[in-house]
Amino acid sequence: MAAPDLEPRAADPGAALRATTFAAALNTALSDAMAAEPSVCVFGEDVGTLGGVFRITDGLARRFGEDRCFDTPLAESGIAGMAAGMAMNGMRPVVEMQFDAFAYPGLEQIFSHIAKFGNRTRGRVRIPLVVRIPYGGGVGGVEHHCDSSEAYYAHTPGLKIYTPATVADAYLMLREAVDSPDPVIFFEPKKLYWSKEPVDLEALRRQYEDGASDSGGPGGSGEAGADPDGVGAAGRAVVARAGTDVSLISYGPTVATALAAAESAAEDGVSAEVLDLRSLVPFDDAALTATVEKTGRAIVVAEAQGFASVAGEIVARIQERCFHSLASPVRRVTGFDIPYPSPKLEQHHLPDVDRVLDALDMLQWED
Amino acid sequence: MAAPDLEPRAADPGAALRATTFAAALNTALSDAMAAEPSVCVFGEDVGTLGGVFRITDGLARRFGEDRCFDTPLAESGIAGMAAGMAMNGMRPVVEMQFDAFAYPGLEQIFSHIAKFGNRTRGRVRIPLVVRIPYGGGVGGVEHHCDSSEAYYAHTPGLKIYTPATVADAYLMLREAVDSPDPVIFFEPKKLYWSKEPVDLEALRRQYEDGASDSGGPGGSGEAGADPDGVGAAGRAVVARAGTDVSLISYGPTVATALAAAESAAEDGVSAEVLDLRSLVPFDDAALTATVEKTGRAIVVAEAQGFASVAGEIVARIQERCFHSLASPVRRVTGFDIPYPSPKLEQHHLPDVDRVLDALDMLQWED
Amino acid sequence: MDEEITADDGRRPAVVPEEPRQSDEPHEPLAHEKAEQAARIEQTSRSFGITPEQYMLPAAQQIRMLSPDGSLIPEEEQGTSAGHEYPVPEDEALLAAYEALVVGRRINDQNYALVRQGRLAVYPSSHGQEACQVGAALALGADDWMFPTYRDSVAIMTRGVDPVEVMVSFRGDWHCGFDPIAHRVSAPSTPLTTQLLHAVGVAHAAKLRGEDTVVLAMCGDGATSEGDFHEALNFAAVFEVPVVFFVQNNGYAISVPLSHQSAAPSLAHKAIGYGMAGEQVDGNDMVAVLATLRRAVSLARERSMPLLLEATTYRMQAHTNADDDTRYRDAHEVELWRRHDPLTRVQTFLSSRGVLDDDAASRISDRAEEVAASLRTAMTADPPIDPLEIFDHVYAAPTAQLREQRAQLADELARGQED
Amino acid sequence: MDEEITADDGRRPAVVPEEPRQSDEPHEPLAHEKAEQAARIEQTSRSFGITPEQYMLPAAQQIRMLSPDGSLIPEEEQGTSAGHEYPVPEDEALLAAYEALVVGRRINDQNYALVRQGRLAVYPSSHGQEACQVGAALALGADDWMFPTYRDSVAIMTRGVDPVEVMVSFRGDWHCGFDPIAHRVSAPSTPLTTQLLHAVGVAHAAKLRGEDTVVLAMCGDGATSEGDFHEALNFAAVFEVPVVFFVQNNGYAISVPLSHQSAAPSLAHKAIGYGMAGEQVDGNDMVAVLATLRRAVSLARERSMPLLLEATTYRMQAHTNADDDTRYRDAHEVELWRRHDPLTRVQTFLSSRGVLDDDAASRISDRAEEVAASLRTAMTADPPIDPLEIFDHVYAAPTAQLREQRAQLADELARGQED
Ligand SMILES: Cc1ncc(C[n+]2csc(CCOP(=O)(O)OP(=O)(O)O)c2C)c(N)n1
Ligand SMILES: Cc1ncc(C[n+]2csc(CCOP(=O)(O)OP(=O)(O)O)c2C)c(N)n1
Ligand SMILES: [Mg+2]
Ligand SMILES: [Mg+2]
Repeated sequence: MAAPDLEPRAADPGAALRATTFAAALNTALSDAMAAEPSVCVFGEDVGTLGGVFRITDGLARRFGEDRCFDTPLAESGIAGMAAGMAMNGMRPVVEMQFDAFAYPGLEQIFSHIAKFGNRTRGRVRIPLVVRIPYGGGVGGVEHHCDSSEAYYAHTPGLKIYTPATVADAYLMLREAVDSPDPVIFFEPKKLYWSKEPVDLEALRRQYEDGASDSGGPGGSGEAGADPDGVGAAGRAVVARAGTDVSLISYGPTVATALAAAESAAEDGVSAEVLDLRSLVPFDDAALTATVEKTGRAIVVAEAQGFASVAGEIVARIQERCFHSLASPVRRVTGFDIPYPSPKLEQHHLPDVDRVLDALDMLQWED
Repeated sequence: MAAPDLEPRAADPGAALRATTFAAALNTALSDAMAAEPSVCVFGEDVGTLGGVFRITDGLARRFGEDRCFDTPLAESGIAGMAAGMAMNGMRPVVEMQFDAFAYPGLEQIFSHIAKFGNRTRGRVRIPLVVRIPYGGGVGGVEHHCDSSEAYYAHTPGLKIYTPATVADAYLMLREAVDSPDPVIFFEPKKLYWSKEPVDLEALRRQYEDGASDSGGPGGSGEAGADPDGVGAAGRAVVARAGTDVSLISYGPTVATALAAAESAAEDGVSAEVLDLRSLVPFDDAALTATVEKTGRAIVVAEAQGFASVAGEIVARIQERCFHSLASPVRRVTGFDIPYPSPKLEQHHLPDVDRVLDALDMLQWED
Repeated sequence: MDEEITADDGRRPAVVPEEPRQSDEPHEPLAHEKAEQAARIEQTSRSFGITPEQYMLPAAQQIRMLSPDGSLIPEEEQGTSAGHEYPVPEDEALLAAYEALVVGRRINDQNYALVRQGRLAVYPSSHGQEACQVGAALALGADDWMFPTYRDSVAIMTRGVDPVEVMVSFRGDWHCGFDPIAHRVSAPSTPLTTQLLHAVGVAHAAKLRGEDTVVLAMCGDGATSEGDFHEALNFAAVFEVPVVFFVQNNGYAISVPLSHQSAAPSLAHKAIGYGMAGEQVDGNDMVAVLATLRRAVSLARERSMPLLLEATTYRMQAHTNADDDTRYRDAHEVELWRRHDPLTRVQTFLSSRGVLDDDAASRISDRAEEVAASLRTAMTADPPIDPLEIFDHVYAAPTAQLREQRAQLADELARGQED
Repeated sequence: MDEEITADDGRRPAVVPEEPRQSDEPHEPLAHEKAEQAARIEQTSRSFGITPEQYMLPAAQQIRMLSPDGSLIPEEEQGTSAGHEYPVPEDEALLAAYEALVVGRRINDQNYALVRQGRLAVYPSSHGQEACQVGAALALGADDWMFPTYRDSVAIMTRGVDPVEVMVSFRGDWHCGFDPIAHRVSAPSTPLTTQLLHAVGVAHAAKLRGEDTVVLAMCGDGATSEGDFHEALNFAAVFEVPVVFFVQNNGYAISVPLSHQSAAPSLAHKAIGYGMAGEQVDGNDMVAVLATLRRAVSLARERSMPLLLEATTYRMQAHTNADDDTRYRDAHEVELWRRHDPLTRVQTFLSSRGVLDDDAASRISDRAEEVAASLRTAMTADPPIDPLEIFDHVYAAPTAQLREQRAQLADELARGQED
């Protein structure tokens, strides 16, 4: 994946930049969070000895011991429910669901308790945990291994939904998620795990920890005092590429698609702005409105099936808030409304550059 | 609830019309379906001896015996999973989830199997079952008893989602759901259970059974040969009240709200058309487009929290398909993005006539 | 007792690795490594001179100390046996339990009345189950935790939470009323069985910090059918955490009788499938309930391991006020159970023993009346609820979206007031 | 044997209502009505002259008939006992099993090679577990059903499904390849344990129609931790349906060893918690596996009741090709298990018995080569897949939305071809 043109939270450009994978950034974020705060613990299926099937937790059990990073019996409701209990009693659990569809047995715990406990106790019992979910396709996975399930969680009040699209964000947003006083469902685009970008994790760590302590507590943004809403930096969308003619709105795995499409469009003289939402809940309406009001046209690009999806929500919000700026209907480029298809056919299902460009062509440029 | 002005599937007006509750219509539909087809069986928690906590299955165990209508152990994944297996082996199970939020333990079975089995077996194994879910609020229910969870299911390819808003539809749509070759999640607005309308169930039964046999099989609509899409009559939206100035789009419990708002608006000289969607999946785009193109303004009214909801999807579809007909942004009147609040506060959360009228006022009538 | 136990009922003792496994000296093939909990169980059963299976299976009959007429059952008929031994609690503890029982019954009846007066939206009564309620609260130490259900209000109050706070949610407010952290009592769970996993998590967190907190996790007979029951017991055994799973088997899950819920010899027989001990107790026998819960709590604490206790009891009233129990059980059955009322049984026992004299009895009944009266007064007042607060606790700090929505409602309310 | 059984190990027999309950003559209070399954168990155990607990708990040691070196173990050392009796299958059946074992091993190895050549996207091999695979298929009648997992390809093929069809999904196609109804084999389940509930449903539907279909429901050791395992076993016992739950305990769930999965004396000990019988068998002993599965299937069929069978086995290769098993187990452990290879054990036995002569051996190995060759050929061909079919089976008839989306893709494909 290409590094975004605009990365406001990138590390000090003077620092030595090494090619770093998304997976390494997540791993380092967990490791740093555990080092910084003894109540952070990591558990799930195969996350201990094996280091996770994607190796995101590699080395954590060795470094922090089996009390801090451990395998559980194979039961996702158990994982989510035990995490909720540990969070009630002073811990900050970070749990891994092995694949998107395998988180479903935990949905009752997530919807009925993790999302609601803070509210039903009038704020007296907060559930500061992170549920990490590798999601999406593009990795040749067989059935049940490639769902994009963010809409289920995004529709559930009480959860925060983060999904990073860059290596730096993989680090910074996971740190923020761990420090958040609210439960965060952290969606990791699995097709990005082995993508590399030149990133100095050490510098990011300093940046994050200075920022977090500046703002006097967990969830603090990098800029001291710059977070009156308490959303943290992770709660803000980022313009990944500036443009003037059309806004490509995306998150997670499709930010790269949007950037590539913008690149292509530029060759045809169309200047596309790419917005990386980063957080689906809370939602950065200000950033969304700003880009659409600037360009007057928008395409939402997301992998999940489109019906009743987050992409649908974004379209709805754009037309609710920017109606009079729109020169053309907002278009969606999403997965089809079918079960995720097999490795041999996934390329026909996933939004790709051509499909974004097709949508772009239909934006009534003649008007 | 007021009878809709326009009820195209109402029984022969000559027939004796008795005040019939929504609950009685559902009960009769189940009873008639069981009488018509021996493979139909009904099970769930408390549906046998007790007849269900809402009495929708009252008398079925007595009439059809404990093999056809029975209580299960208290386990919703078990209920959904066993139903899937029975459907694989020739039965047509109709299961009850006691309340909306208590269906969540069954979500894995519903998302990963019930929704997908037909597809993953290339159509060789269909799962013709119905999951009945009493949903929504307005009945003074305590926490976890009033969720509007339709978006979770509507976002899941492979499921059909029906939700009736009238007594006649309670009967007809449940009959169709039972006869559908696909799994149907059948959302029953629990605040309508005891609402009454003058309806002749006997006539509806004849209408349904004649139609079903006319069209040569289950899922047939009342009009022979009139269903080339195979969506059945239940798959079509209905204009519950005709109007010219604005379209109020709703389904299930909020159709009554929309109708009442239309009544109020009429007093102020605004002619509102009310569309009762009835089926969320499949979605009747033709009906949606027709009403919005006619009126040029639309408000979507639904109980569920708005973010990433079916209401959001409807707004998105309207702007995608009717952009140039719109005189004003489409507005949503939905529940807030909070856990369903308590009996004492639910009236502040639920969409009501005032809130619809407020939205109506904001539709830029001066333009 | 340190010798090797040979299973005297002809069954094998659990295979326990004697030493931590060495990578160059692998264990016997054709068997898989067993959990440490198995070693703990082996050691525990050995200390009682019985086999692990004998330890984990419930005793031959449920533990019962008071006969239905309130007399003390001879020790050899109490159902106890080696490894299943339950000392009768001291008089003082029993008197305290009796007092809580009387107050608990009074609260149940008061709430029943408040429901009928429309002061409470709903109340799932534990009338008939008060011995379990009281036992649950009194068996715990101050630092222990309790995870109750919707039916366990009396247990929560006995633990020291103000009855008025406990009733807040049943009155129709949007939150649980009391501070779970301060009382170490979780907000009662409505989604069945889910709370057992939270209990395991609380215990696990405590264990990781080196605290010896015991967690009592409560559920009903119906709730044992849910997948979360299985996952919670399994997690507790695998992580060796001191959770006492306390099942109040009142014979019904709403209308569904136990026979439709389980085919097991008893619910306590499920314990061995997780590698923990199970026991059955007469849940209408205050003495036996307290005795078994106390020992379960102390075994759990001392050995850091979970246990399962099934109390056989009966819900004398309908499931809630919304339920009509005549549809699924006959009056005669209810009548039979009335003869085994937990309150009269222990009352007879304590009176005959001279522990409960007239003075004590009237002091206790006065206290019950006081509690009921203050509950009545509080519930009759209708404290205003601020609708805008529904936005304030969804997140630690409201999101921009919620601030917008809050502003909308505030505006509506303001306009409403102008009307 | 019809006399009353007095539990000879000092435990009570299950309380069984002798007659259907009469509304005017309620059952003994302070106990709750037990399920009919309890009566069935009582009757069954009585017919073996043992107590229900003895019947439901696994035998003192796992059932094993062949020693690791392939010799027949003396009957009194096979682990069998009253009520846990397993006749050694006839030679003919064992020879057929051996043939299937050889073919199964060959298929496993062929698929391993195909994965390395990139012809298969993934293959979860059952190398080392083939005795379980073969036993599962051969114990069933033609009208019975099987519910396999992703690891049970060899069982599916042994049941008669064309290997090429079984490999369709692992090759990367979007559907399961074969017709589950025609073969009475469900599409293999990837979401763990979920299929056990489908198995119960299939059995229940058959039972309601009066058919005596037995359903074999398969899962791994890790899968027993999921809530659905609990719900499935409980439903099966409560509805008294003939489902044989067959757990292949290969010691690992990916990297997680059994000791992190369960603290129970054995997984078979879970059975009694549902009111069914549990048994443990040496899963690398083809003779014992077939013997125990056969009896489980016939008990299930005759008495319409579920059973749980745990086979102790070992997965010789990594979890899938994506897994690196050196991270969590040492080569020495794998080596030890290699000495207990199910194939060589039964081969030695059948040869020594004269059942397997050179002719038979070469016929069998020829057949295995044939199957492998045709699999290879089929997998080397790359049959075209029509992308548009992804819309066609989501519903019985595509919705208008899917027709729109199909048209979009068709248009893209058409334009792509024009390029
Ligand atoms: C997950 C879930 N499913 C269903 C319900 C609805 N429900 C509430 S109480 C109840 C019966 C519970 O029975 P039991 O566990 O025996 O407890 P009891 O009410 O008898 O104390 C049911 C089905 C629920 N609250 N949660
Ligand atoms: C519900 C669910 N959770 C997690 C997974 C991921 N997963 C696939 S196989 C596996 C291990 C299964 O172990 P076991 O049941 O012992 O079977 P084995 O693979 O050893 O045959 C896991 C965790 C899954 N498929 N389904
Ligand atoms: Mg109960
Ligand atoms: Mg395994």
